[in-house]
Amino acid sequence: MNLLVTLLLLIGAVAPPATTTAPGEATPIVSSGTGTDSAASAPVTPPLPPTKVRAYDTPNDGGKSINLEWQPSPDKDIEGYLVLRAVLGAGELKFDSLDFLPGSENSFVDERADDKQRYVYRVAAVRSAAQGNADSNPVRSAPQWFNADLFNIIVAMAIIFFFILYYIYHARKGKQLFIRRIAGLDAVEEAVGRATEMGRPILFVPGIGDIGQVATIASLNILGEIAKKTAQYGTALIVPNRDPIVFPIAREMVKEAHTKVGRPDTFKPDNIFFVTTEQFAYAAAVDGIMVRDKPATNFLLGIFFAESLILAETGTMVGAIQIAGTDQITQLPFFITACDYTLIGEELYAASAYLAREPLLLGSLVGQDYGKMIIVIVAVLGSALYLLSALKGLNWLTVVSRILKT
Amino acid sequence: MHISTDPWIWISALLTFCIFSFLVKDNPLYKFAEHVFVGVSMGYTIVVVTWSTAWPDLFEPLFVRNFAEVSIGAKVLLVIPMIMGLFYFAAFIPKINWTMRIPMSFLYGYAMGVYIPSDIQANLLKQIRDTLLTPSWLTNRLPQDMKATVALVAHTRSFNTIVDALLMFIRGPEGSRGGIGPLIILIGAIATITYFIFSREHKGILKPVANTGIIFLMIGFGASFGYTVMARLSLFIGQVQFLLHDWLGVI
Amino acid sequence: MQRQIPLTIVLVMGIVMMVQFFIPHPISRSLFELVNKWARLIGVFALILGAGSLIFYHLTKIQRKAKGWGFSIVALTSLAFMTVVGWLAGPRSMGNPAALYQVIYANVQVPLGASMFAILAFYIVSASYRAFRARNREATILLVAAFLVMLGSVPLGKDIWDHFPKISDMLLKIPNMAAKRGITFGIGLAGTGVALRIILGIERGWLGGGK
Amino acid sequence: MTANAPEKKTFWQWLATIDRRILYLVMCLVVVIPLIAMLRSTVEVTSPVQDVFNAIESLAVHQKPLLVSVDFDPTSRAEMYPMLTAILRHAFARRVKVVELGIWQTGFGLAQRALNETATEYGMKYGEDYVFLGFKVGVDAVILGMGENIKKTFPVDARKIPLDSSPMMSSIRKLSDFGLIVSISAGTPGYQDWLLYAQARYHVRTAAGTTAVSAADAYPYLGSGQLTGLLAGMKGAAEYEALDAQHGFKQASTLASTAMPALSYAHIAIIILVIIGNIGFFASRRRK
Repeated sequence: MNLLVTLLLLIGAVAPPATTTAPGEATPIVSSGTGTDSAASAPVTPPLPPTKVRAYDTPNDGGKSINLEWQPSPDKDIEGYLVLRAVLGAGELKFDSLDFLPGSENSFVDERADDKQRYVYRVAAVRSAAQGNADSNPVRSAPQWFNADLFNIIVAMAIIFFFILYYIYHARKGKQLFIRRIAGLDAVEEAVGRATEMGRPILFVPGIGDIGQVATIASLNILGEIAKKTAQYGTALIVPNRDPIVFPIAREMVKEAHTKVGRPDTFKPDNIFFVTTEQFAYAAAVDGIMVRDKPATNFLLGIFFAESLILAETGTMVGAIQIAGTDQITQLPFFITACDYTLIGEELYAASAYLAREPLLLGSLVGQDYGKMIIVIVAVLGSALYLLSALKGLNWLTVVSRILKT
Repeated sequence: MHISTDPWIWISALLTFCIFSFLVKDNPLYKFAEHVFVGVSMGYTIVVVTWSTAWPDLFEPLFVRNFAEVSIGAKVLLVIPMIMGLFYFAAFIPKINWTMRIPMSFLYGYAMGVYIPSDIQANLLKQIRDTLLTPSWLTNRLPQDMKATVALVAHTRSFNTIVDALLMFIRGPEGSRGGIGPLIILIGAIATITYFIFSREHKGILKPVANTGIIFLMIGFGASFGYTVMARLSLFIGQVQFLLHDWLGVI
Repeated sequence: MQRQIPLTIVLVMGIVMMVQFFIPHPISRSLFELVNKWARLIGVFALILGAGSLIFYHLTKIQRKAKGWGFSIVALTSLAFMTVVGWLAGPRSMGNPAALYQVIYANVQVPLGASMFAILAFYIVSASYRAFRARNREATILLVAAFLVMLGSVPLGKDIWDHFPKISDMLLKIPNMAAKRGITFGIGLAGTGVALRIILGIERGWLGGGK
Repeated sequence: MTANAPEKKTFWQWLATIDRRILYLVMCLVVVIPLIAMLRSTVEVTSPVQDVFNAIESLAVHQKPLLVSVDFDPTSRAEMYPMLTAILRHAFARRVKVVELGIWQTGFGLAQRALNETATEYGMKYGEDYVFLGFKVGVDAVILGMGENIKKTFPVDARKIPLDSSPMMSSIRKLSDFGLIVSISAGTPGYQDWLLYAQARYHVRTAAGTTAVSAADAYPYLGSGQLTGLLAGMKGAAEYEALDAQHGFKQASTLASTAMPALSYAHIAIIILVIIGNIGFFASRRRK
């Protein structure tokens, strides 16, 4: 918005700047209508105006915006187009300059329209300080209630929701669902058992993400499952937090896990604590916990950035079993190299369902697998059709690409 | 050699050493730096949140400004999140501690609702579209690069030219994503997603496809690891330059 | 009650925010901004809770004279000093680099962060040394790809064989991209799955017991 | 950290399980020695770097001032700081007037340090030859404001001196008075904002310096001509330093040029260590 205010000021105060005017060259003065060069006495013929100047409300937006299109002026040697706007109302039209565009342009978006006003736009072809004008139809901007450009997202949402809900429904009816083994998740039991045998705590790091990120949510869900096991075995579970909103949820998760397995008395709220919001200060503190409390098992699950390797290497140094997982593709290589087990992207998201073995959750995993099949089909079939659009007569198939455009 | 006389530089330099000492083993210097770091960073966050959010957006309009400046409606709209925020402290009152789930559920619902459509937009539709083979690739890029490959093969003199021909075949000229590259990406992406199928045993046709996916994953992770090494080493070089240049002035 | 109210709030908020995405009308926009602001303001209270937890954690250590309690004093002193100095600086101090708490930030917090970050240069060495062993096919592929890209990214690699940068570029642009796409597809689908399960109240570990 | 093995390790086993502290020591030496010894590798100057250099040369010819925006913080100092000093040195050596500012608050200290360091070397006078505006929040508002009137956006500079009293600022009123903007940018906000608001709106030539990792994103702007030139990562900075040195500017800095060998050796060291580890691994396995 600031941009256009300044732009208006600029144009109101000085002549419209030619976009590529080199310093020292004269800029055309438009509004006066007379030539700047007094030596040139010959009258200047104005260039032919652009044609078919069409103004219309910008579709699929929140209002306050009008699109303008025109056919170029037949004169090829024009310096550019001046776009002006006048409010339709009582009295004479008073045009104000909006912008000066190079001659190659043939459209303009006015984002400073008032939804309450009707406007007429004028596009003037400019050459040697003379201009050929063409006016648009009257127009008014308006907000829309539905963004039709996003229709494809609704369709995609509907398909995915259908598969997930369908298999959840199936699961509810008691249909047996198969889920293959995921090594990193089978190791959770073993890792908890190891800590119990060694009499050492388990460290659970929920990452540095906030709850707007699904990996963090997934991590918290896994925390709930792990806390059930530690509550049963009476193993200490330490959860340092970086996000203040995640912190109370993590504490509730562990508390509820203790209640669920009937050991509410063993819940130690002090073991789930908040450290600091700063990424590396958090990493420094967690490193400290690792070397001083010597956990037998580290879970590094959630969103991690550069601190991924700081934590994973320190964990390796103290000889902990490490199960890591993140959806941050750039950090996965570090977990893979430094940890015993790594949950890659989707495996992390599926983990709580896998560990809880709750039919409804498993049902949604099955539904997602059908979603994957759809993706493969769309990618292969879409490619094939899109390639066919290279053939004569089939170029309407480019619609494939437009359907997926967001 | 000009050793710095700026006390702040000295503080920065000494703290840097404290942190690096952790590489040898945990020690009091590191513990000191770690605890300073935690305290200072949390204090800074508190101050920043105070002056950027809590004060200008909540406490000032709610308690300092009068009704002429902030309408009663606007104040009510501020009281609601305040009450929700205060529910967090119900955790300390056993009888009503369940109310702390109210702000949690608000934030959960908000976050997940916002997430779904943008996730589908950015992680599914856009990615699928970018993976599609395009007609311009088929009609221009591919024939051009194949011709170039054939030319390179025809003039093979050494191992280097064989590699050149191979590279031309796989990705076209340097810096581009031509050749059969887009096809490899399509196949690789499909193989990788097959690896993530959970509801079927990886047997039969799924097995070779999922294994191909693992190979792509490993190449990707290896390449990505190798690519990051330089950035991480630069960070250390930066710290050493700070010590040698700004602090000790030897370089 | 204890479960119904939170579940209803999640459901309603989830659906409202999903629908909001598709409505360009200014009313929808201002709703989004309002909810967003509420979320930020609720976050303020969560931060107070967090700060309380941090203070309590260290106070307990000091009180119990637990191992390393002296450092807890360091942490609490730094926290208190920084907060007081920052509060005294007043609301207009945010953009002023000369304010004392900004100077401390720039000369204490930032170098500490940079040093922690720089430690990665060492960890990346020990991680590569330990993990890059050609134990099996997968590990060997990982190792070779990493070597090729490392050699391709420094001038010395180019001096050894001028094809290293080209191969590195190809690996990053083609197979790496393919793997990223595959992972992203999975994340996209499963992320929506998790979000939907939360909104519908199927995944409700955070609610746990109670009626 | 494994407990001491009861039997003595063979040499091959030792190769496969070198203590991490030895690895760290090797790494440290490989990086620090080349830096102290100021080893330098020769670099070929690539054309985007040469373009930045030429643009500043032409500022000297046309007597136009240079605007430098410091858009990074100490985290990316290794890559970005040498670019900043190399460009400032070039400008001062050619007596180009420099205005510096930053849009990352955390970059303030480095921006100030670089300016003080280079200006003293060339005997530049504050207020006459260079000015440091400092830092201001709100990127687009700052840039657009400067496009209209710099003194309105920055009534006083970082030293709290009113701009009206700076002799050099009498002829610099708005962005379009600059001949070139250089944004040394490690992320967002950064050069993209300068392109969007300054280059596109006020038609001031804009060049950028970026980290090696994000250079790939910047190349398209170079191709489209929006960016006048580009320094990519430490290598870009080293190239610029080489240009400074070639033109005989005294005090040409060597931060990046000396870092390049350190970077190369460190990479090679990692590769050698991994190979040693594998030799030990396979040799000790065969013996079993």
